[in-house]
Amino acid sequence: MNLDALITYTLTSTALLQPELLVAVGLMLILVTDLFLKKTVQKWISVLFFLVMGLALISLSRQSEVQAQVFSGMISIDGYSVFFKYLFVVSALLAGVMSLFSEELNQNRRRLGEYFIVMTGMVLGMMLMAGAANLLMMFVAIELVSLSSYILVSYLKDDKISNESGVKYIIYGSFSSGLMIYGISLIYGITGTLSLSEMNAVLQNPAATIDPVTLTIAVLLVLGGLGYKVAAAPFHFWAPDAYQGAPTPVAAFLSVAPKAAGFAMMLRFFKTVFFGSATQDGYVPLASLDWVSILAVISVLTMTIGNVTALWQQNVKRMLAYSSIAHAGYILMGVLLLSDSGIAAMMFYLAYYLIMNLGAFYVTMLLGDRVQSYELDDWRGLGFRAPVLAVPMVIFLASLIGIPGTVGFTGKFLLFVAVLQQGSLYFWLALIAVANSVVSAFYYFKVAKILFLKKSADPHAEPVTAPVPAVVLLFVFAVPTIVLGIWWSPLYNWAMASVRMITG
Amino acid sequence: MESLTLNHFLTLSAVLFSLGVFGVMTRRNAVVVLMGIELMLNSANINLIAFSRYNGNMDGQMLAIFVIVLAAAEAAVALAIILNLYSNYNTVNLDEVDQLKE
Amino acid sequence: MTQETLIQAAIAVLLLPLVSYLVQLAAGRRLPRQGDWLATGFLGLAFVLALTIALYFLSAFDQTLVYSANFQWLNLGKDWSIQIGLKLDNLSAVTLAMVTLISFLVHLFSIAYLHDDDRYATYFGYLGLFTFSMLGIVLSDNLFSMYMFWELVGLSSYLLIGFWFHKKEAAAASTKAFVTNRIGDIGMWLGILILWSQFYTVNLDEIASGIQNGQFTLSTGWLTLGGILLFMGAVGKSAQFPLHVWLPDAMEGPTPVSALIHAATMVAAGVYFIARVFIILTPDALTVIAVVGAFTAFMAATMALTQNDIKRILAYSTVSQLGYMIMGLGVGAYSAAVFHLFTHAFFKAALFLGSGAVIYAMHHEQDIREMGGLRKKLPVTFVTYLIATSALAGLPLFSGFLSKDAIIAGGWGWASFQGGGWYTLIPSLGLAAALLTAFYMGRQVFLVFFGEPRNQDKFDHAHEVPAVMWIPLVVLSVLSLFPVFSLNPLAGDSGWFMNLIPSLQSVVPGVDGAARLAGLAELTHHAHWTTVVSSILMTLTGLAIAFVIYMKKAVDADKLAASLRPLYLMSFNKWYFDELYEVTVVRGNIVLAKVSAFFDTFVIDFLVNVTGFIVGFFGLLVRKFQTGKVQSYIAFAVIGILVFFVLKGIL
Amino acid sequence: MILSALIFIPMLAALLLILVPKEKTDLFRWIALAASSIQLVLVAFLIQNYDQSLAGINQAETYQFVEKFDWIRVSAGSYGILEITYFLGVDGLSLPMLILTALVGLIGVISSFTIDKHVKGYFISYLILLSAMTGVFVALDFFLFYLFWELMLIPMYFLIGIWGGPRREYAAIKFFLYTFIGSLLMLLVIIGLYFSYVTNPGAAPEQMVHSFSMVSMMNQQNLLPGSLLSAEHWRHIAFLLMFLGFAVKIPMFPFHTWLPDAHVEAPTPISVILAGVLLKMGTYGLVRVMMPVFPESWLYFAWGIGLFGVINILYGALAAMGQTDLKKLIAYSSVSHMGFVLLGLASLSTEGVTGAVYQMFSHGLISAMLFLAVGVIYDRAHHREIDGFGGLAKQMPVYAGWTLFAFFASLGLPALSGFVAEALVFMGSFSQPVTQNLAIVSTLGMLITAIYYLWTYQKVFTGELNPKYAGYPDLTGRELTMLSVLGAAILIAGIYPSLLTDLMTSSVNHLNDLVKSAGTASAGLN
Repeated sequence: MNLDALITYTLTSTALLQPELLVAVGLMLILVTDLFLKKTVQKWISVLFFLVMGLALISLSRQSEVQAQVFSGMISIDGYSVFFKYLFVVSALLAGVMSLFSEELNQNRRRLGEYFIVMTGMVLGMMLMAGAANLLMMFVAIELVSLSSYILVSYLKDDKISNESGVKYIIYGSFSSGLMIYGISLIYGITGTLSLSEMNAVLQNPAATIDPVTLTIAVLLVLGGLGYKVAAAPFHFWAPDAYQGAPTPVAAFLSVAPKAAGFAMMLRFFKTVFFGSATQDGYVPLASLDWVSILAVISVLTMTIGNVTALWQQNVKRMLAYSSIAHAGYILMGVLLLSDSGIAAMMFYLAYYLIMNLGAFYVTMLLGDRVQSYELDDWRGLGFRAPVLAVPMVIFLASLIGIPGTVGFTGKFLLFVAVLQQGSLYFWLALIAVANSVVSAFYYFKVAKILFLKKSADPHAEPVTAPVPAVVLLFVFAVPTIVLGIWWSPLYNWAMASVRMITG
Repeated sequence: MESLTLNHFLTLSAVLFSLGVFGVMTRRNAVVVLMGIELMLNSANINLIAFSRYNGNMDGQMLAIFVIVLAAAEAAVALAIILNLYSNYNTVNLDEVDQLKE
Repeated sequence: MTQETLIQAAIAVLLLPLVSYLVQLAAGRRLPRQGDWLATGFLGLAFVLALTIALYFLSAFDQTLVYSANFQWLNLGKDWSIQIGLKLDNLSAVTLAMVTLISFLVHLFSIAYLHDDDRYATYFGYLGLFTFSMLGIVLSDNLFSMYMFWELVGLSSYLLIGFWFHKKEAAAASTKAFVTNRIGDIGMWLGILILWSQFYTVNLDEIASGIQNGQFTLSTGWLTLGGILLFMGAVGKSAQFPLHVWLPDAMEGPTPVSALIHAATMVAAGVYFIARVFIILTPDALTVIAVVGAFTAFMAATMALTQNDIKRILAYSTVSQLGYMIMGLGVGAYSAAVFHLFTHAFFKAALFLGSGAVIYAMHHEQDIREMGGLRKKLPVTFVTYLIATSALAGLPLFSGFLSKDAIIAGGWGWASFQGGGWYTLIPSLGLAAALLTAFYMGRQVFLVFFGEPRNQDKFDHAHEVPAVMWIPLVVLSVLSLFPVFSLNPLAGDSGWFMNLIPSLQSVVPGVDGAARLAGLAELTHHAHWTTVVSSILMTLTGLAIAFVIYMKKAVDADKLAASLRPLYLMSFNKWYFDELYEVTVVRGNIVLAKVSAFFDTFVIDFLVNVTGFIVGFFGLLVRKFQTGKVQSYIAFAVIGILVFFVLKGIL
Repeated sequence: MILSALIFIPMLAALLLILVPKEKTDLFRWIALAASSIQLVLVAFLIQNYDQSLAGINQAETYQFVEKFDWIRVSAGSYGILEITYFLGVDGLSLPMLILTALVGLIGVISSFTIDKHVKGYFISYLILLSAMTGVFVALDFFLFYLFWELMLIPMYFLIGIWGGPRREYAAIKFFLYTFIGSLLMLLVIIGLYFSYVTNPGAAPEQMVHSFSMVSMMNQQNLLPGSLLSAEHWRHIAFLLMFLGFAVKIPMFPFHTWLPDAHVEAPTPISVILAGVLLKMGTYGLVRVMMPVFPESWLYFAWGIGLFGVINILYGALAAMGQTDLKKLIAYSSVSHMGFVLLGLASLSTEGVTGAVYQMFSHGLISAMLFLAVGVIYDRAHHREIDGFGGLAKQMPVYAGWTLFAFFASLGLPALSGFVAEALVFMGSFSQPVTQNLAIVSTLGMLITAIYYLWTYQKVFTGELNPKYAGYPDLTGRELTMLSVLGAAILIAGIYPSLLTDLMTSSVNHLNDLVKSAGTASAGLN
C-alpha cells in the first residue's frame, strides 16, 4: 500500500487508540513532573494521576460504539475491550485514592511519584491486554503489566515482607512469561502467524495439517502464562505471598484489575483461536481441541483450593488473597462455558468483584493501619469499637459470600444462570460451586465473628475512627455494593451488548 | 553434506528451554535462577526466528526483538529487587526467603 | 316447656360451673369467704335447673323423647363439616341431674373440709371446671366434642389430684392419672378416626344410621376394632384392667374430690360413653368388654381385701363396681349397667364423703387400723355409712342390690344366650366379686366403727362433723335406699329407671338387633330368681366371714394372712401391677428417651460436625503445598502442566 | 402499597435507629415497639379487607393486595428475556403467617426490653429480621422470595452470635451454614425453574419471557417443552434439592440438629422469633412452592414426606424427653410438632392441609409462649436445668399457672389451638390411604408429649419448694402481658377455629385440587 494510505491508516488507528495514548502521555507527564516536584508537595502527583485517569474515562465513553482493528490487527477496539478498560481505569482511580489513605505508603514521607507512575504504566498495559488481538501484542502487554506489578508489590523497599513477596513474584512471573513466550513461539511455528483471527482461519482450514500434540503443548504453555495472571490453580501459588507482602492498596488493585485483564485476554484468546462460529448457545469448539474440560478441572481446582486454604488463614490480607483465588475459580465457570451469557456473567462478575473486593481490602487497610496488625487475633471486638468501619466490612463480606441484595449475589446468580443454561451438562460444576460458597461463608464470617462476637482484649479500648474523607470513600464502595446488587439491569445489558461486539 | 533443518533449531531450543526450566527449579541463588529464565526466553527466541525463517514471514523476528527488550527490562527490575533483597536479608539464597507461607 | 327453653336450660346448666370456675380463678381470693358460697350457689342453681329438666323428662315418661341442637363448629368448604351439639334424652337428662346434685353436695362438704386450705378459692374453681367438663360429656351428641370434654375432664382431674402438689405423691399421682388416661384416649381417638374416615361425621346418630344403612365400607372386623378402640377410652377413664392403676393413687387428692370425681362421676364417664355408643358395638367387641369388665370387677375386689387405707379400700371397690357396669354393658344388660352407674354414684359418694368425715374427725388419719368404735363418736356418719355400705355390699332393700342383681342376671342370661360354656365364667366372676365386696366392706365397717378404739388419743379428739358435712351424707344415703328407684325391693327392672332407660338394640349389620335384644331379655328374666338367691347368699357369706374375723375375732386375721401368705401378698401388692409397669413402661420410656437423646447428639449432630472437620482437614492438607519457597511453586506449576498434558491425552 | 409498607416499615425504623445516638436505649425500644405495632395494625387492616372467597395459589388474579412492578427485565441473549418482578400478594396461605409474624414480632419486641447490651445493634438487627420474615410470606416472585429468605440470615447470625449464651458462636455459624447450604441448593432449582417456564409459551425463542414469578411456575402449561425440568426424573431431583432447602428450616429429621443449639444459645426473644416464625418459613415454602410447583413429585414422594413427619413427631418427642435443659426440651418439642405439619401436608386432604397450616399458626403461638416461660425462670435462676428446680408453683403460682397452660396447649389439650391443628391433621392423614398407617403410628406422639411435659412440670413446679428459689418474684407486669396475650390467642384459636380457617379454606381446597389433578395424570394416590 502506498505511503498516504499508510499514513491515514496510522492516523485513524491512532485516533481510535486515544484512551491508551492518553494514558501513555499521562505516564510521561507524571514522570517528568515528579522530577521537578519537591518532596513536600508529593501528594500533588496523585492529582495529576487522577486527572489522567479521568480523561481516559472521558475518552473511553466516546468509544462505546466503536468496533475496529487497529495497527494491522494488533489491537482490536470493541465493546468488549472498552468494558474492561473502564474497569481498569475505575479500579486504578479507586486504588489510587486508597493509597492516599494508606499509612504504610505514606509513612516517613516516602515518594509517591514512582508509585503513581508505575500504576499508570500498569493501567496502560492492562488496556492493551484487553484489546490485544495478536500474540505479540498480548505478550508485550502482559509483560508491561507484570513488570509494573513487580515494582508495586515490592514498593516498600525497607520492608522485608514486601521485599520477599516481590522476589517471589518476579521470579515466578518471569518464569511463567518464559513458558508463555515459548508456547507462543510454538503456536507461531505451527500456524505461521501471530494474529489470532488468522490462526483461527488456519485451524479451521481442513487442508492445514496441525500436529495436535505440539499444539496441545503450546497452548498449555500459554495457558500457564494466562493462568498465572488470573491466579488460577495450579498457577496461583504466588498470589497469597505477593498479596500479603504488598502494600494493601496494591494488593487490592492486583486482586481485581490484572485478574480482569487476564480473564479478558484469556477469553479473547480461546474464543477467537479455537472456536468456530457461534451458535444458539455457546460456541462450536474446533475438532480435537476440547479445552472446556481442562478449564473445568482448573476451575474446580481453583475454587476449592482457594476456599479450603482460606479456612485456616489468620492474616486478613492473606485470607482475602485466597478468597480472590477462589473467586477466580467461580469466574472460570463463566469462561469455560463460552456462551454469550457465560461471558457476560464473567464480565459482570469481574465488575462487581472489583467493587466488593476493593471495598473489603480498603476496610482491611483502614482497620489494619489503626491496630497496626492484619492478624485476626488483634481484631477481636473491633466491631463495636469502630462500627463505621466494621459494618461496611460485614456488607462486603456478605457480598463476597453471595448473600442476596449484594453485588456478590448477583454475580454468582448470573454465573449459575449461565451454567444451568447448558441444561444438566454442568450441573455438577454448579453443585461444586455451591459447596464452595458454603465453605467460603465460614471463613468470611470468621472475620465478622472476630469483629463483633469476640470481646476485645482490653475492655476499655477506646473507639477507633477514621478521617471523614476515608469514611466517605468507604461508602463509595459500600453503597454500590447494595444498590447495584438490587438494581443491575443496566450493567447486565451493557455486558451483554459488549459480548456481542467481540471481534477477533 | 546436509543443511540445517528446522528440527535442528527446534531441538536446540527445546534443550535450552529444558535447561532453563531445570536451572530455575534447582538453583538456589536468585541470580542464577534469573539466568535460567533468560535461557528460557532465548530458547523461545531461537524458535521464533527459526520459524519465521521457515514460515517466510517477519512476525517471528519482530516478536523476538520485543522479547529481547522485555527480557532486558525484566532482568533490570529483577536485579534491582534482588539487590534490595540482599540489603534486607544479606543473602540471595531463595530457600532462605520463606517467611510467607501456608 | 318447649324444646328451646329446655335446650337453653341445659346450656345454662353446662355453663354455670364454667362461670364459677372463671370467677373463682379471676377474683376468688378477693371475694368474701373466697367465694365458696358463690361457687356452691352456682352449682345449686345448676342442680335446680337440671332437676327441672330431668323431671320434665320423667313426667313425659317417653323412652324415645329426644331434644337436640347443634351448630357448625368447623366448615372447610367441603360437603361435610364438623357439627357440635348437645342431645337431651332420658339418659342425659337424668345423668345431668345426678352429676349436678353430687357436685353440689361435694361443694357443700368441701366448705368445711377444706376451710383452712390456702388455695381454697382455686379449689372451688377447679371443681367448677370439672363439673363443666363432665356435663359436657353428658350432653354431647357427637364424638368430637365428647372427646374434647373427655380430655378436659382429664385435665381437671389432673389439677384436683395434684391439688396438694407440695406432696410428691400427689404430684406423681396426678401425672400418672393423666398419662394413663391419655393411653386410653389415644385408643378412643383412633376409634373416632375410623368412624370419621368412613362417614365424615362425628354425630352419633348419623354414625349409627350410617352403619345401619351399611355405609360402613370396611369389613366388620374394622367395626369391631373401632368399638374396642372406643372402649379403650372407657378403660382409661373408668380405670378398667389394665389401665386401672391410676385410680387408687388418685386418692392423694382431697377426699371430696375423690367422692365427686373418682367415685361418682368422672370414672362413670367411661360407662356413660360406652352406653352412648352401645348400639354400634359388634357382639365381638361386646364380648371383649364383658370379659374386661368381669375380670376387673373380680381383680379389684381381691385387691381391696387387704388394704388398710380407708380411702384406698373404697377406691378398689370403685374399680370393681365399675367393672360390674362395664360387664353389664358387655353382656347387653344396658339399662342394668346404667342403673348401677346411678345407684353406685350415690352410695359411693356417700361412702367417700363418709370416709372424708371420718378422716376429718380423726385429724387426717386414714389408716383403719388406727380407728375403731367410732359409731359412738360419729352417729350420723355411722348410720349413713352403714346404709351406703349395705347398698354397696348388695343387701336387699338397698339400691345397690337392685342394680347389681340386674347386671348379674343379665350376665347369666347372656351366658346362656351365647350357649353356656366358658361364657358362664363372666357372671360367676361377678358373683365372686359380690362375696369379696361384702367381705371387705364388712371388714372396713367393723374395724372403723365397731370394737374398741385402737388409737385412744385420736379417738378422744374425734367428734361429729358440722352440718355442711353431714347433710350431704344424709341426702346421699337416702338416695341409696330401694324405694328411690324401684318399689319392688328385689327387682330393679320393675322400677321407673330401667323402664325409662330401656336396653337398646344393636344397629350393626349382620346382627339381628331385635332378636338379640328379645333373646337376652327372655333369658335374663329366667335367670332372675336364681340370681337373687345366689347373690344374697354370697353377700351374707361375705359379711359373715368379716364378722367372724374382725368382730368376733374367732379367727386371727394375721394368722390367716400368714397361712395364705402368697395370696395375701398378691392382694396386698395389688397383683404387682405398679411394679410391672414401672419396670416395663416407665423404665422403657426413659431408656428410649435417653437413647434417642444420645443418638441425636453423638450420631446425627456428630456427623454434621464431622463433615465440617473433613473440609477443614482437607484445607490443612492443601495448605501444606504453600511451602513459601518460590521454586516449589514453579515445580507445582510445571507438574500441573504435565498432568494436564496427560489429561488432554486421556480426554 | 400496604404490603410494601408491611415489609419496609421495620426496615425504615431500623434506618431511623442508625441515626439515634446509642445512649438513648429507651428510644430504640419504643421505636421498635412502634414499628411492630404498626405492622400489627396493618395486618388487622388486611384481615378486615380480605375476601375469603378468593383462592390465590396459581391464579395471579385471585391474589389480594397485589403489587407487581417490573424490577429487572433484560434480554438474556439467545435465551429470551430474563424477567424479575417485584410481585407481592396475599392469599389464604400467607395471611395466617402474616398474622403470626406481626403478633409474635410484637411480643418479641416487648420481651426484648430486657436486652441491655449493645441495644442499638440489637434492635436494628431485630427489625431487619422482622422485615425479611414478612417479606418471605408475601413475596410471589421467586427471586424476591429468595432475597428475603437469605436476608434473614445475617441479622439472625448476629442476634444469636452477639446476644446469645456461652456457645453462641458455634450455634450462630452452625445455623448460618446449615441454612445457607439448603438455600443455595434451592437457588439452583429456582434457576432451573426459571429456564423451564415462560410466561408466554409458544413465543419465538428471542421473545420468550423467562419470569421468576412463582405463580407462572405453578401453571404447568407454561412449562417449556424440552427444557431441563420438563424431564420427569429431573423434576424429582429438583424437587428433592429444593425440599432439602426447606427441610433444613422446618427442621426435618435428620437436618434438625442446628435447632437445639440455636435455641439454647439464642436470647429469649430470639428463641421466640425462631420457633414462632422462622421455622414456619420452611413449611410455608412447602405449601407455597413445593406443592403447587411440583405437584406430581409431591404425590410421588407423599408417603416419604409423611414418614419423615412421623419420624419428626416421635423422634423429636423422645429426644425431648431425654433432655435435661428446659430450653432444649422445648426445642425438640418444636421438632416434634413441626412433624405434624409434614404429616398433614403429605395427606393432601382438606382436613390434613388445613390442619398443617393451622399447626404452623398454633405452634407459632405456643412455642413462643413456651420460650417466654422458660425465659422468665432463666432470668431469675440463670440456669435451665430441669432437675435443678422444684416446688416453684408455691413460690410463683401465676407463673406456674401460665406455664401449665402452655404445656397443656403444647400437648394438644382440647379447647386450645394445638388440639385443633393436630386433630385435623390426624383426621386428614387417617382418612387418606397413603398416610393412614403413618397416622396410626403418629398418635403415639400424643402420649410421649404428654409424658415429657407432665414430668417436666412435676420436676420443676411441684414438690417441696427448693429453698434456693424462695423469694423469687412472681411474673412482672410485662411478662404477664406477653403470656396472657399469647394465651388468649391460643384459647380463641382453640375454641373458635373458624376465625382462622375461614381465611384459608378456599386457598387450601384450591391447592389440594391443584395437586390432586396433577396426580390423576401421573401415578399418585387414589
